[in-house]
Amino acid sequence: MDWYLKPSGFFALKRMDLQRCKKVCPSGVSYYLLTLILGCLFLSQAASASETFLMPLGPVAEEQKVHFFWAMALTMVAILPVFILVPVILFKYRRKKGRGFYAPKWETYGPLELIMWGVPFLVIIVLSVMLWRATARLDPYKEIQGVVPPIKVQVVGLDWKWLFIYPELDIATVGELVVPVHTPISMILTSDTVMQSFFISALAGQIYVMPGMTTQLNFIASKTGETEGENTQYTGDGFADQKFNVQVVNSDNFDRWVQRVHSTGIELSTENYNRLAQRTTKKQAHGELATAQMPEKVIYFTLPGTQLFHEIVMRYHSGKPLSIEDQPGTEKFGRGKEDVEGVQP
Amino acid sequence: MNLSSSSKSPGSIGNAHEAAHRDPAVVIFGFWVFMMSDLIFFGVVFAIYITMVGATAGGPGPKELFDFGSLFAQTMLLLTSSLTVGIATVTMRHERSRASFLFWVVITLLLGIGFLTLELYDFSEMASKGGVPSRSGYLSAFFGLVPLHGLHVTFGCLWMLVLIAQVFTMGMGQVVKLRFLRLALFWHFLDLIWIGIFSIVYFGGWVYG
Amino acid sequence: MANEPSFAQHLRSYITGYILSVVLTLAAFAAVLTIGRENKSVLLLVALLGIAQLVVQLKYFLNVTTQREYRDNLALVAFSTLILLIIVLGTVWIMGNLAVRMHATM
Amino acid sequence: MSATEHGWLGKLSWESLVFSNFLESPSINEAVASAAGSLVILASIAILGLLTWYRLWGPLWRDWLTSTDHKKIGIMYIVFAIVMLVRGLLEGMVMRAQQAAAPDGFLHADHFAQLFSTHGTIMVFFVAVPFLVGLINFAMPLQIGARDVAFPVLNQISLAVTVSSGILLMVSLVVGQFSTGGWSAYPPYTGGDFSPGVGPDYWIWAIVFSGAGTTLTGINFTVTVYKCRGPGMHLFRMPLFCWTVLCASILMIFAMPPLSVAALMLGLDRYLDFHFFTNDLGGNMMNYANLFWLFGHPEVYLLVLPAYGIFSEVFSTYSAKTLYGYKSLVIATMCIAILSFTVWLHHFFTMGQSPTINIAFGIATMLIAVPTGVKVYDWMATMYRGRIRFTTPMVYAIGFLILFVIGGLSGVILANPTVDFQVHNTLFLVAHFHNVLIPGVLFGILAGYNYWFPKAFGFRLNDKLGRLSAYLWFAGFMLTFFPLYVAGLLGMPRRSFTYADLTFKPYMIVAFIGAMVVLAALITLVVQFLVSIRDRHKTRVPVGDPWDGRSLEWASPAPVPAYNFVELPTVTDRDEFSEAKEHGRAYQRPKNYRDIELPKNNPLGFILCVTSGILMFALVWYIWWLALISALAILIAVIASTFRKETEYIIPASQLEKDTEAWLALVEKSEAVSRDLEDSPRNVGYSKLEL
Ligand code: HEA
Ligand code: HEA
Ligand code: CUA
Ligand SMILES: [Cu+2]
Repeated sequence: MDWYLKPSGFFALKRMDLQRCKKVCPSGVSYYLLTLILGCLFLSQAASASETFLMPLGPVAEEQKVHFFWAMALTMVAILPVFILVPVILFKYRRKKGRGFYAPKWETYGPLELIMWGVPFLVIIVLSVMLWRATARLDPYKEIQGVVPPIKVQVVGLDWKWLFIYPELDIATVGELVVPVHTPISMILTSDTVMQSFFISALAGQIYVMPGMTTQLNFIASKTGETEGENTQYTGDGFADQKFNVQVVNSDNFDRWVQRVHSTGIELSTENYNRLAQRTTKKQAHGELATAQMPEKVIYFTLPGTQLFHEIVMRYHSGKPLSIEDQPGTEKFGRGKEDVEGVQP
Repeated sequence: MNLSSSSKSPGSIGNAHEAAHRDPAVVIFGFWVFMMSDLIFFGVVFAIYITMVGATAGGPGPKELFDFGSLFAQTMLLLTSSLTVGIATVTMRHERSRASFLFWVVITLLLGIGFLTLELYDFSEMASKGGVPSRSGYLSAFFGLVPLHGLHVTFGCLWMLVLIAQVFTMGMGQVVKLRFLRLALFWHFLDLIWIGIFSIVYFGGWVYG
Repeated sequence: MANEPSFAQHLRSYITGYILSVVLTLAAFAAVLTIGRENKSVLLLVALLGIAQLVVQLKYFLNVTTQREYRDNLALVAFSTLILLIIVLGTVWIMGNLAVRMHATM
Repeated sequence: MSATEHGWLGKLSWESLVFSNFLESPSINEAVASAAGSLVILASIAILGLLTWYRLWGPLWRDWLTSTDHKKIGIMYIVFAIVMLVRGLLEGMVMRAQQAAAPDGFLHADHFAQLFSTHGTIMVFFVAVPFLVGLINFAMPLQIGARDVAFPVLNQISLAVTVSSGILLMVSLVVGQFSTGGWSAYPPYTGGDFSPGVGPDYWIWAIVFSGAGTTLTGINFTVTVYKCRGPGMHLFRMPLFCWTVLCASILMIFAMPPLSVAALMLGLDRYLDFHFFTNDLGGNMMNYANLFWLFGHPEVYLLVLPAYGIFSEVFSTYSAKTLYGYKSLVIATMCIAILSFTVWLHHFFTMGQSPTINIAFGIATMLIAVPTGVKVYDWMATMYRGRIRFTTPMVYAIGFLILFVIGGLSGVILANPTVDFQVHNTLFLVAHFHNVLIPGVLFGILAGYNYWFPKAFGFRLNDKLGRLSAYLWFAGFMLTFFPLYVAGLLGMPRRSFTYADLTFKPYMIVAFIGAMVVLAALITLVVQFLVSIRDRHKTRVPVGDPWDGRSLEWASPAPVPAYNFVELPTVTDRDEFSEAKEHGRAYQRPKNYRDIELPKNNPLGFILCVTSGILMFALVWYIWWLALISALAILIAVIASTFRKETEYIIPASQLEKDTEAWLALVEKSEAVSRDLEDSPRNVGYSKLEL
C-alpha cells in the first residue's frame, strides 16, 4: 500500500498539459475544466498514471487525446447554458420568493425554437466534420509511413496472456512487448480462445481479436518510455491479470533486446505453445515454461520456423468440427477452475 | 375508442356495441402490430442467413441440398391455401352457411398440412445428404429460418383446429369471427414470409451458395 | 355497412390476387430454371418479382391500401418496412465489410 | 454436449445448491454467496408465512393475482421491480466494496463476474423496464381517458412471464450459478465450450421469456394509445407522457425481436450443437454482437423515453405552467425513437470495420444529441416564468436536468470513434451509462413514484424525507460514478474484479463511499415509505388532485375506482383538467349513470407464471420430461382460456351513482387549498387553481 507515496497524478497531469493549454486554447480550457471538476472531486493523491492516452507515447494516442478535448470543448457550447441557466431560472422563478413574471400559458416562441434546434445542430455539424476527418485518418488498419520500414508483430490472444510473435526477427514473447522508437509497428492480431480486445492506451486505441479472424493495428512511438497494455473484454477468471509491459526503446537497445530474447528464449514448439495456450495466468505460465534468465512474469521464445500464426488462424477453418480437447481456453484443453493460480495479483 | 372507424375497418363483422377492448378495429389493429413485430423477428433471421451463405465450412451447400420440384410444390400449396383462407373469410363476412365456411377452413388446413409434410420430407432428405444444422454455420442459419416458418404454419394449423372446435361449442359469434379474421391475416402473412424464403433462402442460396 | 363490397366483389378480389400471385411465382421459378441457378443477375429479376408479389398480396389478401379506412395499417406497414430495411441492410453492410476486413490478410 | 447423458433430474444434483460449496470449503466468497442464497429463501418463507398468518391468500388471489385491472397490474409490476431492485442494488454495493478493497478483495473473479452479469441483467430487464411498465400501466390509460388498456388479459400475461423470469434469476442464486458473461453475454465465451455450466442458460431463458413479455406489453400499449383514447383526445392533445409511451412501445415492438433471436440462437448453439456463433464450422460471433446491439441501443432509449415523459409532466405541474414547446417535444421524441434504430454499431466501433462505417454510425449517434438537447431546453423554458415548487418529484427533475446532461455529454464523446478506441470497455463507459441510467431513468422512476403514489393509494408520501433521499441520491451518485470517469480515462477496464496498479485505489475508495451514500438514500426511501404509511391519516387526498394536476388522471378520486371514469371525459384541450378547473367543468355530476362492463378476473396470468417458471427451470437443468409437461400445460391453459364465455362483469349504474355522489359530496365539503398548503394535512386533494 504505497500509492500515497507517488507524486500526485492530478498535478502531474496538469503540469504536463500546460504547454498544450497554450497551443490549442479551447481544448486546453476544457481540459482544465475537466481536471478542475474531476480532480477536485478526488482530492486524492492519485499516482501518476502510466497507461493512459492522456500521457501519449505516440502520435495516434496524441491525436486521440486532442480529439477528446476538442469534443469536450465543443459540447460545452451547448451544455454550459444548461449549467448556468438552470440555477438562474430556479432562483428567479421559485414560488416562495421569486419575483419573476408568471406566464402559465406561454407555450411556444418561434425564434427561441429556432435557437433550441439550431445551436445543437450547428455544434453537431462541426463535431461531425471533425469526427469524419479523424476517423478516416486514424483507421487502425492504415499503415503508418515512417522513415524506416515497419516492424511486423503478430499478436495472439490467449487465456490470459498475449503472445507477441516477431516473424521477421524469429522471436516471440509473452508478457512483454518491446518496440523501437520512431519505427512503425504493424500488428496483425487474432485470438486462440474467445474474443478479446487488445489495448495499449498510450500508443494506440484498442481492437477486437477473434478466433479464426485477423484484425490489424498500426502505430508508431514518438518517444521512449514504458507503459502497459491489456485486454479489456472480459474473458474469465484471469482477465484482470491479462496485462503486459510495453517498452519503447531506442534502436540500439532494441537490437540488444532482440539478441537477449534470441539467446535466452526457449523454442515455441507445438508442445510449448499448447502449454502456453492453457487457462493460466502469466505468472503461472512463467513458472511452467520460463527459465531463470527471463524477467518475472515474462517468457521469451524463439521461433522454430513454422507458420504458427497462420496455423492458429486456420485451426478454425479446417471444415471439421474442432473437438473441445483441441480448443484452447476450455477446461478440457487445460486447467479446470481449481488449477488456476495467481488470479489474485 | 374509434367507434366511427370500426364499421368500415377490415375487422367489420356487424355492429357490436361492446366495451372498448372488444372493438373489432382495436383487436385487428393489435394483431397487425403483433405481425409487424414478428416480421422484424423473421427479418433478423433472414439477415443472419444472408451473412452466413458462405459459411458452409466444407459441408454441403444449397446446390447439393435443395430440391427444385419440392420447393415449387410447397410454394403452390401455401399460395393456394392463402386463397382458400380468403374464401373462408368472404363466406364468413357475408354470413354464408356455416358448412361452406367450415369447408374452406378444412381445405386450408389440409393444404397447410400438405405443405408441412413436404417440408419435413425435404428436411429428412437434406439430413440424409449430411445437411444437418450441426454441420456448419450455413446449415444452422438455414435450419434457424425455414423451420421457424414451418413452426408458424404448425401453429396456424393448431389454431384452425381450435377454431373449428369453437365454431361448434361457441357458435359463430363475434368472438369466434374476430379470431378467425386474425387467423386469416396470420395465414396470409405466412405466405408473404414464404415469398421471402423461396426468393432469398432458396434462389439466393443457389446463386451465392 | 353501406359501402361494404358484395360477396362477389369480395371473392373476385381474392381470386384476382391469387391469379396474379401464381403468375408472378411461375415467372420467378421459370426465370431460375431458364436463366440458371448460378447466374447472379437472375436474382435481380427474382427480387423484382418477389416485391411485386408482396405488393399484390398486401393489396388483395391483406387489404393494405391507400384507402382511408386502411391508412393506419398502411402507415404501420410502411414504418415497419423502414425499420426492417435499416436492420437488414445495415447488418448486411456491416457484416460484409467485417468479413472482408478480417480475412483479407489471412 | 449431448443432452441425454443426464438422469431424470437432468444436471441437477446436491452440488448445484449454493450452500454445498460453503459447507465444503468455507470462505468469505462462499459466505457471501450463501448469504445471498439464504436471503432469497428466508425472504420467500417469510412472505409465505406472513400471508398465511394474516389469512391474506384469498384477497391476494381475488384482488391481485387474477386481476385484469391495469392499475393493479401496474402496481404489481412496481412491487416486483422493487424486489428485484434490492438485489441489484446490493450487488452494486458488493462490487464497489470489492473494487475498493482490491487488490486484497474478498471475492473470487468468478463470483464478481456473476455479480456484474446479474446486476446488469436485473437492472435493465427486471428493474428499469418493469418499473416503467408499471408506471405506464397505472397512469397512461388514465391520462388518455380510457377504461383500461386495449388487451387486459394480455397485460396480465406480460406481467406473468416477466415475473417468472425474475423468479428464475432469483433461483439462480440458490441453485447453480449464473452466467459470467455480462448482461450482453457475448459468445463464444458464453457458448457451450467455454461456459459448460448452466449460467448462460439461466440468462437465455430469463431474457427470452421476459423479452416476450415486453414485446406483448409494447403491442398492448401501442394499440391503447393509438386506438383507445377517450372522446376528443386527439393525438396532439395527449399529455407528453403518452407520446413518450407510444414511442417507447414502438421501440419494444421492433427492438425486442433481435434480442430474442440472438438469445435463442445462442441457445440453439448450446443445446442442439448449432453453429451460429461458435469458433469452428463457420460460426460467427460478430453476428451476435450485431444482433445484441440492434436491440441494446433502442433498449436504452426505451428506458429513457418514458422517463422523459415523466419529467415533462413533473416540470409542467410543479412550475404551474403549460409545457413549453409541446410540438417540439413530440417531434424530438419521435426523432429519438427513429434515430435509435440507426446507431447500434457505436457499441462495437473497435470491431475492425472500415472507417466509413464508423463515420456513418458515429454521426448518426451524435445526431441524437440534437433532439435531446431540444428537450432539455424545452424543460428549462417550461420552468421559465413559472412558479416553481421544490417538491420531491421536482427536485429529482432538477437533479436530472443537471446530471443527465453530463452523462449525455460523455455519450457524445463516446460517439467519436477516435475517442471510443481509447475508452471503450473501460470504466469511462461504465460511468457514462450509469450517468444516463441513474439520473435519467432511475430519477424518472423515483419522480414518478412520488408523483403518482397518492393517486394509487390515496395518501401522499412524506415530502421532507423524499427530498432528503433525492439529495442523498445526487451526492451518492456523483461520488460513486464521477471517479469512474477518471479511472476509465486512466485505462482501467470494466469488469475487473481487481487491479494491480494502485493508481486506481483512491478512485475506488471514493466510489465506495459514494455507494454507501446511495445506500443511505435507499434506506431513506424505505423510511419515507414507512413514515408515510404511519402518517397516512393526515395525508389522505380522497378528492384526487393533490398537486393541482393538469391532465386527466387527476380528475378522478384517489385511489382510482376500478372503472377509472364514471363517464369517459370529453377532451377539448391539451391541459384538459387544468382547463376544466379553470372553466368550472371539473367535478361535475354525470348527466346519467350507465352500467359499465369490465373484464372479469382471470387466472390465466397466474397459471402461466407458474408453468413458464417451471418450463424455464426444466430447460436450464435439462429436465426434459418436466419441460415437456410444462410446455403442454402452457398450451392447454391458453387454449382452454379461449373457450371461456363470460369474460365481462357489470358494475351497475346504482353502484356508480353511489360512489360518485359520495365523492362529489366530499368535494363540496372540502376546502380548495392553495399551493402553499400543498404539504399540509389540509390538502385533501382539492386544489385551488394557480392564477
Ligand atoms: C438501470 C440500470 C442500472 C442501475 C440503476 C445501476 C446502479 C448501480 N450500479 Fe450498475 N450496471 C448496469 C446498470 C445499472 N446499474 C449495467 C447494465 C451494468 C453492466 C453490466 C455488465 O458489465 O454486463 C452495470 C455494471 C455495474 C458495475 C460493474 C462495473 C464494471 O464493469 O467494472 C458496477 C460496479 O460497481 C455497478 C455499480 C452500480 C451501483 C453502485 C449502482 C447504485 O449506485 C445505484 C443503486 C441504485 C439502485 C439500486 C436504484 C434504487 C432505486 C430505488 C431505490 C427506487 C426505489 C423505489 C421505491 C422504494 C418505490 N454497476
Ligand atoms: C438510458 C440509457 C442511455 C442513454 C439515454 C444514453 C445516451 C447516449 N449514449 Fe449511451 N449507453 C448506455 C445507455 C444510455 N446511453 C449503456 C447502458 C451503454 C453501455 C452498454 C454496455 O456496453 O454494457 C451505453 C454506451 C454508449 C456507447 C458505446 C460506448 C462503447 O461501448 O464504447 C456510446 C457511443 O457512442 C453511447 C453514446 C450515447 C449518446 C450519444 C447518447 C445520447 O442520447 C445523449 C444525448 C444527450 C445529451 C447530449 C445531453 C443533453 C443535450 C444538450 C444539453 C444539448 C446539446 C448537446 C450537444 C450539441 C452535444 N452510449
Ligand atoms: Cu470479428 Cu472477425
Ligand atoms: Cu447505444
